[in-house]
This record gives sequence, C-alpha cells and structure tokens, in this order.
Amino acid sequence: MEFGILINEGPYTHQASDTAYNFAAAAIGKGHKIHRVFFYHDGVNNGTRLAEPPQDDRHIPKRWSEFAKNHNIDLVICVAAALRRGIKDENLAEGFRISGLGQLVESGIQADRLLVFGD
Amino acid sequence: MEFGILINEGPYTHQASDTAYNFAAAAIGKGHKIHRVFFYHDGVNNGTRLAEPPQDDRHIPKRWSEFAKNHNIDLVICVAAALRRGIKDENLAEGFRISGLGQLVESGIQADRLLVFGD
Amino acid sequence: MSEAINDVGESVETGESAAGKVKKFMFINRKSPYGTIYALESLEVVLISAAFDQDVSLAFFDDGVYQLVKGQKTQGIGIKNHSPTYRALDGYDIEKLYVEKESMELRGLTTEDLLVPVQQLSRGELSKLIDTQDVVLSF
Amino acid sequence: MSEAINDVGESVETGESAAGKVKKFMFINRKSPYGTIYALESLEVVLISAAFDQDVSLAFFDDGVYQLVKGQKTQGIGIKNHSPTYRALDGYDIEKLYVEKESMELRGLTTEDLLVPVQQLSRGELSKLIDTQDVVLSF
Amino acid sequence: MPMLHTVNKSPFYTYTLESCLDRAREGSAVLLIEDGVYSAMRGTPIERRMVEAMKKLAIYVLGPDLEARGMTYDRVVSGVKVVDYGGFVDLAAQHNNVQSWL
Amino acid sequence: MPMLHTVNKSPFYTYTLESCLDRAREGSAVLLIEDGVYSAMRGTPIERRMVEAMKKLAIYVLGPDLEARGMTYDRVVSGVKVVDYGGFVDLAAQHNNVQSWL
Repeated sequence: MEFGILINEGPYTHQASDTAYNFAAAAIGKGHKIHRVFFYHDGVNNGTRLAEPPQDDRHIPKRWSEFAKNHNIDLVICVAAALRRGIKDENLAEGFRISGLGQLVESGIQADRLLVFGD
Repeated sequence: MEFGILINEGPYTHQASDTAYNFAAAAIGKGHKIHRVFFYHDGVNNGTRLAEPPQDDRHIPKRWSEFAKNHNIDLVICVAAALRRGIKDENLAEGFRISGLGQLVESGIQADRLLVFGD
Repeated sequence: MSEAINDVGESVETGESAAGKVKKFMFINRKSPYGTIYALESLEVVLISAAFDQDVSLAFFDDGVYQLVKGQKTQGIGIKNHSPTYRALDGYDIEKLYVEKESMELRGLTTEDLLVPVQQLSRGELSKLIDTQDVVLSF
Repeated sequence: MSEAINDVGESVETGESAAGKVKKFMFINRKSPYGTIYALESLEVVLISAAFDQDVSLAFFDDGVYQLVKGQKTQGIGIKNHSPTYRALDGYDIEKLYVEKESMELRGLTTEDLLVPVQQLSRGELSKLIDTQDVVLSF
Repeated sequence: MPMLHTVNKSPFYTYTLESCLDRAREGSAVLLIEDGVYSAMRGTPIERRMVEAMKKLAIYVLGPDLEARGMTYDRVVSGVKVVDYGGFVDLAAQHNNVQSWL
Repeated sequence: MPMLHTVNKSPFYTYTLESCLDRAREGSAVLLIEDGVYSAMRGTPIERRMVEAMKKLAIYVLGPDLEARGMTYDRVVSGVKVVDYGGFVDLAAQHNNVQSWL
C-alpha cells in the first residue's frame, strides 16, 4: 500500500514530525511504500540544513534526509509556506525539495491513504 | 515603566508575535520602555532574515528589525533554541542578536513587568 | 492569497500526471481564524485543489465555524483579512461548504452571521458525509 | 540539558550586572511532556535561573503534573528522556517544587507516582503563592 | 493591584479559561486576547460563567481581536470592558504582575 | 472498514477527544497518540467516557507514547488495545480512511 504523509508542524516543538517519522519507518518496515512526505505550515522548518540540536538529542532534519536517501522518499516543502518562514534553497537540507501545494493534492490523489500529523 | 517581553512562538503560525508587537508598540507610544524582547522556543524563528511573506501581508521579522532600530530595542534570540531550529548568524535578521537564556532571566530581574506571549 | 493563485500554473502541470482519477477531498476546518494561521493556509490548499478537478468539500465545525463569520475587520491586529476569499471559492467551482448545526448553536451563531451561503447539516449528517470521503485533510 | 548547563558560564557574567536584586521567579508548568517541547525548554530556563541567585519556584498543575510522573521510557518514540533532570534540580539549590492537589486527583495520580519529592498544595494555596511572585513565566 | 491574567484560547477548544477562572483570586483581572475573545460573546453557555466570574474578578477583552473575528461590541457580555492595546499596556502597568495562561 | 480517527491531545487540555467521540460513527476506530494517550488511563473521569465509547467504537492507544509518559500498560482502561507503530500502520491500511483530529 502507498501512504502519503502531511506534516503540519516544525521539528522539536511538537511531536508531529517524530510521530510521522516513526509511522513512515514502520510502514517501510512492513513493505509499504511512502508516496511522498509533504511539509506544510511550520512543517517546512523540518527542512532546514542549519539545525544543530544537542548531541544527545535526535537530529530531526538529518533523520528525514537519511530516510529519504535510504528509501528513496520524496520530501517536499511547500514553497508558499517556506517563503513566509524563511526556508529557501540556501538553507535547505539534503533530500528535500521545494515545490507547490499541488504536490500535496497530487499525493492525496495518488496515495492509497493520506495521513496528517500536526498540532 | 520598563517592560520585558518573552515570545514563545514563531511568526505567522500563531498570533503571539503579532500581539507582542502591538503591545510593545502601544507601550512605547505611552512613553514606557521595552527592556528587551526575548525569543524562545519557536519564537527564535522570528529572527530569520530569509522570510519573504506575500506582499499583501505583514513582514514579521522586518517589522521587529525596524522596531528595534527606531526605538533602540534589544532583540535577543536564545542560542540553544536557535541551534535546535536552524537560526544562526548566517540567516539572522538585522537588529537581532543571539545570546543565552541568562538574558531572559536578567530581563525578569531588571524589567518592572515581564509579559509572556505564546500558544 | 496571491502566491496560492500564482502557484496554480505549476500545480496544474503536476495535476495532469494524476489525470483521470477523481477523488472526494474533504477539508476539515475546526480552528478559529487569526489566533493561528491554519484557516488561511487551509484555504490556500483548497484553491489549489480546484485546479485538479477533484470533488472538493469543506466542512466547518467546532471553532471552524468562526472562520465564516462576516464583518471581520483585521486592521487593528495588523493581520491580513483573508475572509473575502471564501466568497471567491464559488469562482473556482468550489461550492460544497458545510457547517455543522450543533457547532453553530453552541456559539450562538446562525447562518445569517456567515459571509457565504453554506449548507447547514446536523452532526450526524456531516459525520456521515465525512465517512464517504477518499481524502480527509485537517490543518 | 548539556547546552543549558554550558550556557551558565555566559549567563553568570550577565547575572552579575543584575547583582543585588533578588526576585521571586515562578515557573508555571501546565503542559504534558513530549507532545510539545515546552516542558524540556522550561527546565532549561530553570537551570539557568539558578545561576542568578534568584528565589526560584516551580508550580505544576493541570497537565503539568504529568511532567513529574516516574518511569518515563522514551526509547520507543525516539525522543530524549529529560525527566532525570528534575532530580538534578536539588543540586542547583532549586528545591521549591509544588504540585496542585486537585490536578493530581483529577488525573488519578498521587505523589507516589512522581519521580521527585514535591510539596502538594491545594488549588487555593498554590494560587495564593503565585500571587506573591515577582515574575511569572509560562511556556 | 493583584494579578492580571491573560487568556488567549477559545473556551470551546481548550479548558484554559476554566483553569484560569478557577484559580484567579478575588480582585484580580482577566484580559481575554486572541482566540480568548470568544469567551466574551453573549448567547453561549460561557456567558453564565462570565457573569459568575465578574462577581470577584474584573473581565476585559481586547477590542482589535474582537473586530478581527467579526465579533461586534454590542454582542459582548454586559460588564466585560473592551480595551485596545493601549488599555492592555495600562492594565499590565497597573497590576503587580501578569500571568499568561498559555 | 470505516474511518480510523487519531486523537493527539490530552482530554484535560482540549475538547478534541469529546469532539471526536461525539462524531465518530459506529464501527469506526479511534487511535490515541501523543498526548492523546492520557485518555486511555484508568482512574480518571475520562475512563467512563471510554467505556461508553467502546460500545460502538474500537479504541486503540499507541504503546510507545504511553511508555514515554510513564504510563504503564496495567493502568490502561480495560478493553483499550495497545499497539506499536507497526500496529498504527496496520490500522491505517485496514481502514478506508484516516481522520486526524488536530
């Protein structure tokens, strides 16, 4: 089965990005596919390459980058939400791309299920 | 009277930064002083110089920068919270500085009132 | 809303790759406006979805009904008033707007207080409608 | 907590400029842990405040009492367990921890369920205490 | 004057207003801001709670937040005072301390 | 199977659980995640609401979120099923759709 994932909140402040990651990893582990992870609202802040969390904490943007690389997952940051919040190519983490909201709608059409993680 | 202000949320997503700004502007208008505006949690995202909100919307980081310049206000971004979330000197907006949480405690000691704006 | 509308061009192209499939999209609105940005950004997704020729519905319940209250004047808080966009949805062929009767009543609101014509459904009717959707988006 | 502790050096210096004044600082904790980061980042401010020789108290009520529940095991969610830090507060001379009796009872909790010794106050006693503070910080 | 409490959440979404009113001490003031302004509207089950609360507390509501949400002043519960940002500043200055119910 | 509902808020902080339970249709499932897991604990006024809800709904709770919060499995309301992230995935796959109560 193919899952689409929407993340509405930024890293660390809310658990949304963590729960989405744990869900996605479990889905892959069970042989499902992740159609796309779409980052909207403050969710775009998951895509910063400048984050330097304490060494004893998880590195959320890096975790997504590695997940995308290992499992060939499409990580899409909403351009409009990102411009509002100061996420651009110059501070974008590896494995993320910036695109339009149409990518979210398309994920809703293509994926078998679209799950929303937020506040 | 001297007011200290703490902002816990980022720009746009929550109204906290807007309310804090309107409060601070009104305080200045009434002849009060703003001891410092301290940005913590997602509040650090108010300090990005990369934000490009739609032209018909307010530019929150720029509004703070101009406020600081016009009224000589100290805008402090918490370094630990900022590192977690990817705010650094390279994407810091004008008029903001990055420093430790001690600056918040000091504001609590020095200001006559410390007001908190958040979610 | 400007960037959302500009965005349509790019999105339509993507939409073509998904051509043929028509799904029932339901946008759930349970949050009041201005305190948070979800109402505004939700509306941006709704506008984009129109370009994909999907079967789009909007449900307003709990504090979401406050999004549609008329007479919003935002100059005082310095935030853009996005409520006129609800009136523009019609032009995008988005016509299925539902408010929940129970949520309206609890808040002392009637459809007279709203800025667009909407269909008022009972809680049971609206839940039933949501259950028939293919994609349910909450912000 | 590491960066918070490292941060103290820089902060102590600032603290000296504020030397002399001792204020009553109350940290209000009303939110549960892990769902949001407020509990953790609040604790970082508390640790820093210790370096300023202020009169520091922590109040836990509403869902804030959940912060102190013992036996937190966070490996499964992949988030660092910050609860041991509450036990370290003592070493920073932060000893005034108050939980509200009514909040505990509503949640079926007793002080036996908590990971640190705390003083349990009634709602009225705690509100009275908060009213005597100079600085009230909420996150 | 004692504490100024600020509440910024809708009374239909969170228990924050309840939590504040249950704990605010006699003679304190409560200022409703942001989504908290919905608590000040007539014709809801909250109205009775507000009337009850005004026996021991002064209740204020931030006008610009009301207007933004299309809530007209004539719908405000009788006895609740409408203030602007300047009034918010005055309240903060007049009270000994400010507690934000986040 | 019909809808899978997810609830991620504490029942003592927001009305989200109430809102979901009042609307979830017979035969649906509710999965409590993040701060929503507190709803699954025995010895609170919510317990009765849960027992009532289980007459028409299947209720699940995410184990890792329980453990993180120090909530032991023996304190979970009887009848509520504990699942891990894999179980969450299975529930999402087995139901026709997922509605997140944010």
